[in-house]
Amino acid sequence: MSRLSVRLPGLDLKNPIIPASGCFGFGKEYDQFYPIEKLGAIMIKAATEKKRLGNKTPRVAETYSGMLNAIGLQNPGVDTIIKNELPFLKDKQLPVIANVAGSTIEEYEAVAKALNGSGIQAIELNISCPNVKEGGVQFGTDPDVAYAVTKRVKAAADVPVYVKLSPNVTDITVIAQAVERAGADGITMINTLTGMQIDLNSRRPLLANGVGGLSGPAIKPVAIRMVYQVYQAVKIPIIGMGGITTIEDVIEFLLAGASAVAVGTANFQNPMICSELIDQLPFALEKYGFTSAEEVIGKGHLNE
Amino acid sequence: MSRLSVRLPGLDLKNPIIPASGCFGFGKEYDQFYPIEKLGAIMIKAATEKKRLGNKTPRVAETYSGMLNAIGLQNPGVDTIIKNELPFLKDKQLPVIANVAGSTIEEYEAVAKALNGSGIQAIELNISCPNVKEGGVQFGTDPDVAYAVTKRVKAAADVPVYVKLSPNVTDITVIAQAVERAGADGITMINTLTGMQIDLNSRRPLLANGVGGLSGPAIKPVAIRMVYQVYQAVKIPIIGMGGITTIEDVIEFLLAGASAVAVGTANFQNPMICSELIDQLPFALEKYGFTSAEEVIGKGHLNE
Amino acid sequence: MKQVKGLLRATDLIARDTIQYQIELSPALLTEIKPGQFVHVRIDQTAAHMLRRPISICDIDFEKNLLTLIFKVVGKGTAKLKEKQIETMIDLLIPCGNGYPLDELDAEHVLLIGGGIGVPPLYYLAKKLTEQGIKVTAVLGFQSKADVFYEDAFKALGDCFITTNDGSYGDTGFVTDVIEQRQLTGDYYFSCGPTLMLKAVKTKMQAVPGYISLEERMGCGIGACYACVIDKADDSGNVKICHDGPVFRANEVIL
Amino acid sequence: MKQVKGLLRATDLIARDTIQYQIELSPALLTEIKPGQFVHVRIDQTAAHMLRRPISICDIDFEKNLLTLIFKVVGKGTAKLKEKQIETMIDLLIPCGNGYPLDELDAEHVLLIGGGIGVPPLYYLAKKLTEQGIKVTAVLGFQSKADVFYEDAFKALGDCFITTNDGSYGDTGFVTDVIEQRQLTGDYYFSCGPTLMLKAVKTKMQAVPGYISLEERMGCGIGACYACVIDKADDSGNVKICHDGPVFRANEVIL
Ligand SMILES: Cc1cc2nc3c(=O)[nH]c(=O)nc-3n(C[C@H](O)[C@H](O)[C@H](O)COP(=O)(O)OP(=O)(O)OC[C@H]3O[C@@H](n4cnc5c(N)ncnc54)[C@H](O)[C@@H]3O)c2cc1C
Ligand SMILES: Cc1cc2nc3c(=O)[nH]c(=O)nc-3n(C[C@H](O)[C@H](O)[C@H](O)COP(=O)(O)OP(=O)(O)OC[C@H]3O[C@@H](n4cnc5c(N)ncnc54)[C@H](O)[C@@H]3O)c2cc1C
Ligand SMILES: Cc1cc2nc3c(=O)[nH]c(=O)nc-3n(C[C@H](O)[C@H](O)[C@H](O)COP(=O)(O)O)c2cc1C
Ligand SMILES: Cc1cc2nc3c(=O)[nH]c(=O)nc-3n(C[C@H](O)[C@H](O)[C@H](O)COP(=O)(O)O)c2cc1C
Ligand code: FES
Ligand code: FES
Repeated sequence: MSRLSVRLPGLDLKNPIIPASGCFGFGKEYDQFYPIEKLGAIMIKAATEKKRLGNKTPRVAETYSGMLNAIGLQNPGVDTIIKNELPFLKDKQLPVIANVAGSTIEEYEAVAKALNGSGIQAIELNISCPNVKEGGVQFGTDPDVAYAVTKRVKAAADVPVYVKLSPNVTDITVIAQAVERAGADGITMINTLTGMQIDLNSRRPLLANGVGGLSGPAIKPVAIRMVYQVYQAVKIPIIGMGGITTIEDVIEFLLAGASAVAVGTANFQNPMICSELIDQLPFALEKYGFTSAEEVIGKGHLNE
Repeated sequence: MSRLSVRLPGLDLKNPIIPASGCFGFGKEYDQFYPIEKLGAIMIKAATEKKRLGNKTPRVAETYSGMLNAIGLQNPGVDTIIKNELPFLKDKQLPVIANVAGSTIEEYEAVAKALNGSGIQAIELNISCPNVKEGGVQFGTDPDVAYAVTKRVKAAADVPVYVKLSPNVTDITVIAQAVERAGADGITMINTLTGMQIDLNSRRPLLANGVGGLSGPAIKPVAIRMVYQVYQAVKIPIIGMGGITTIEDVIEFLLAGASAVAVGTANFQNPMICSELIDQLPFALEKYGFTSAEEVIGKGHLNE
Repeated sequence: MKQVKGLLRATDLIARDTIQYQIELSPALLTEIKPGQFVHVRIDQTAAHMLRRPISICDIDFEKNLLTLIFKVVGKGTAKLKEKQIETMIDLLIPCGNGYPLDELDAEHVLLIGGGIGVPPLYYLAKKLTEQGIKVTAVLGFQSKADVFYEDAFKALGDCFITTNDGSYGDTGFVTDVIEQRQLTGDYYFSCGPTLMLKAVKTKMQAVPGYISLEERMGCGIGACYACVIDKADDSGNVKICHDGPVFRANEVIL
Repeated sequence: MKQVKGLLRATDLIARDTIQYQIELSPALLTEIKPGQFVHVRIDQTAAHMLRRPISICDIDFEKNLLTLIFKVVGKGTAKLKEKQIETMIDLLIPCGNGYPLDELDAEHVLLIGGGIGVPPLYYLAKKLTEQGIKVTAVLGFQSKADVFYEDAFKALGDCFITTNDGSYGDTGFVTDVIEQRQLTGDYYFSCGPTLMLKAVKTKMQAVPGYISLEERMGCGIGACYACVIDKADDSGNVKICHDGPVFRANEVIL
């Protein structure tokens, strides 16, 4: 194993840097800026059973050190994604983590089944999208519902299942433990915090959807806190995200207990960010006294 | 009534700008910069029954567009506050909102009782402090407990009781409705989001307390969303806060449904901020087509 | 599409709250650019602003290798751009979007209809059209006299009618009023401006094939995030303004 | 205490990552300032940095009305301060804290013990002491030769011994080693530097009355937020470094 590589269920990653779902499409656009096969893996945009057109516009707004989005899970549907998008990523030999969304447990199950045999490496079960009227976040805020959907998808899927947690809960460890009990192979966290911006001229919420998901550096302290707590509460590995823009942020997430990290919003500001972080990682490891990425994981905890 | 004045239970405010609890001490320090009698009111630092020394240092850290704090409710105790701090504010004829904290329902009750006859205008019941090992936030995350402590303090107090809500909950409207049922006269929101920063050199949480409360512009979208939701869920008035730094932020909170606002972290960056906002408010009202502050309240909602 | 840093060679206030940037870029990059395309500008190197700002290509000077952008200060991001000093580096994604379909065009005379900050992209278009021997007539609407810019530049290329909402300069009223009163037309029209204006133009110019350039709040600016969609007229779904646009056939999308 | 904006007249790199600011302020304000006090500096006018940074008063030039600050670039805030160009305005809370008790001092010779960025406040103190006719001896510790600054300035006022951890300049080792080897002492000592150094100094200098200047992460900087406390030695609670300090009697607080 190389200094940068990390190993998680289903994912032998050459480095721990992954673009976050919804912020990197299906990779093609960013392949204009650097060869995306350089990435540890890719988390592709959420897939639903059928094509979805998403919410009305405006769908994004800028906030202090962050942004709000209410895309509403627009995607061409899982079958089209398998047909049109996965071959490109397969050619690149880039590990694919497919983000699975739905409005009902049945839809989640159907999407997971459709992905069987498609050549992806893992499923990221999105029970935390705040931007759709039904489904999404409600699955991620009730431990029993989170347990049920995880169990069903786990039974349906032929690859490891990572469950993506919502930060909009009173105690995230309860949800994490529920999905662990349901058989989740790992956890990805955090999805966006629910927020709102009101336009002073129109006197109405700026996003057509009203609320949206807050992401970016603004939420990093919340993400670090939650990864830290969940790391102590479960045994399955965590892929951490929320506001990463620098290599120090990456190290901070690993210290908190993440085994790999995802980078979302920062891609919009700097399309080269993931590539740059991969280049910087060896130097940062050295600077902070580590010999490998694996070694950093969880080292921010008092007993390690 | 003047253009800037707003009226809430127990609080006839000449303007809707209030420094937030814990960010303005008991007023004396800021009175060096401008005459604090200019303020709509003052929310003083949390009072507990006995003197508290708070957490170990470091107690604060900077984050992107925000900060973390884990002061841990340090204060000289309610009796000393009444004796040493309130006379100065009484001389200034500045309405006082006393922030009441505790580790047990009995302590909350005792502090509220101690404040009877002290000349304050309202109590802000702090059931949302994330920085103490017991008490604080746990009262603010369970609707039944929130109901119980509100009911007891309401019975004990001789002034209107505003309950300060924690944003670290799955559904803040449930807590808001519980405290309304318990007789709360108003709501103040939001307290800080729980967060963490890990120091890369020491490999430990930077704050001695581990977690701390995230405040500042970073959290504003979450605060606006919650004020907007609570405005639709309860009938009692809201004092809104979370990340205010500009006069546009003030208007945004009023549009979301706040009847007045509190300014916390921004005082550290700019000690003149509350004074400046008061000066700017008439111009901002005019710019956005309002004739009075009262008129703005809740105007961001679709049905108004 | 590339991410590049260009040297800010000049920044000038050319009308009320309206800044003109001239940015030096490599000639190879500049020759790739088509009128109607835009750049996605990073505000600064900190995490304060996580979103770039889309600004249209207004002109290219191939002798000095300068790209011209014109933007209006309307919010926090453009206010920061206004403060930039010459000789600083400006971080751009360039070129974004599709641009106007100049090659397929079979026209002798086209009408350019711009409103406010929708005017800049029409300028480089006008230049390219006249280079191809196509006659251009421009109708440019502004709020008020203080907002008017590039009148002489357009006049050097063809007819140009300015109108202001308050009548403080040129004609009075909307661009559609000018088109009506002056009975203007062309083989094609190209329009860029606020959505309300585009709607009015589309209705008014029904008989003429036209292209419109659209605005929407953007995330990535390169087609990856689905922030900037607009519904297609044929009910088959939506398209991305940053990637499939910003230029569309007027009847292709629902405004 | 006031909030003021001063004009940055000079910014110089005087040692590795070490910047010297000279800020023009009103004479009335400058005369109020006592050695040991500090300023609380705003990083910029945006919301990116919500906390100010505490920096000690290093010197005052009453002829040119200049305040000197010296800071080391250690994180995001000081990195931004480093980028500031001359002629920009620097937003300060000034003066913060209590300063050294010069009036009550009954001394003929004092020892100044500084480490790294703890050296700057000792300079203005040394100037004031020598003005009062008190002899000063300075022991200044730095990491390495590249970090040393103000040696000549201190030498102009009295004896000055430099030591570096790695021995690349002056003596080798910690300030306490120098004190030991050179058998230095005084009627009082004044010390400022990292907590570990202060602890060693306090132990070493037990026999001599001393004052130490402390650092802690700050919020308000004016005594309102309870961020910056330190426990009192007499078990009676804690005191605020920003307001009750940053200078304390060495035996007053628990390091
Ligand atoms: C393809 C395209 C080309 C454009 N060309 C020009 C041009 O040449 N000159 C010019 O002055 N303006 C142009 N605009 C509009 C320009 O992008 C906005 O005025 C600018 O983004 C406002 O940024 P701000 O930070 O000042 O405003 P803020 O309101 O503070 O911005 C907040 C967020 O909203 C977005 N936003 C706000 N208004 C608009 C808008 N009208 N369109 C898209 N996003 C918006 C911003 O990009 C940012 O993400 C163009 C827009 C698009 C989509
Ligand atoms: C009374 C006092 C006087 C000081 N005088 C000087 C001086 O003259 N020269 C000098 O170079 N430094 C001095 N310091 C230390 C200086 O304040 C810090 O180095 C500086 O705040 C670091 O800021 P940063 O943004 O670069 O670091 P970051 O680590 O990015 O800062 C993050 C936060 O931590 C705080 N912080 C980090 N390190 C320290 C520290 N050592 N002490 C207090 N807060 C810290 C910052 O203020 C900020 O709030 C003084 C500190 C105090 C308390
Ligand atoms: C525009 C946008 C679209 C997103 N779409 C998805 C999505 O489809 N599925 C998902 O699980 N998360 C989605 N997210 C959440 C991100 O994957 C990530 O969890 C979150 O943004 C926090 O990371 P960041 O701060 O680095 O952006 C989206 C985020 C943004 C900003
Ligand atoms: C240093 C600090 C101390 C605080 N202390 C208290 C407190 O004692 N009681 C309380 O109810 N809230 C306390 N708060 C929370 C603020 O009153 C406010 O709710 C929160 O900071 C959000 O507002 P802001 O973003 O404007 O700071 C404190 C906040 C800070 C930053
Ligand atoms: S802005 Fe991301 S798809 Fe257009
Ligand atoms: S920094 Fe606020 S009390 Fe010292």
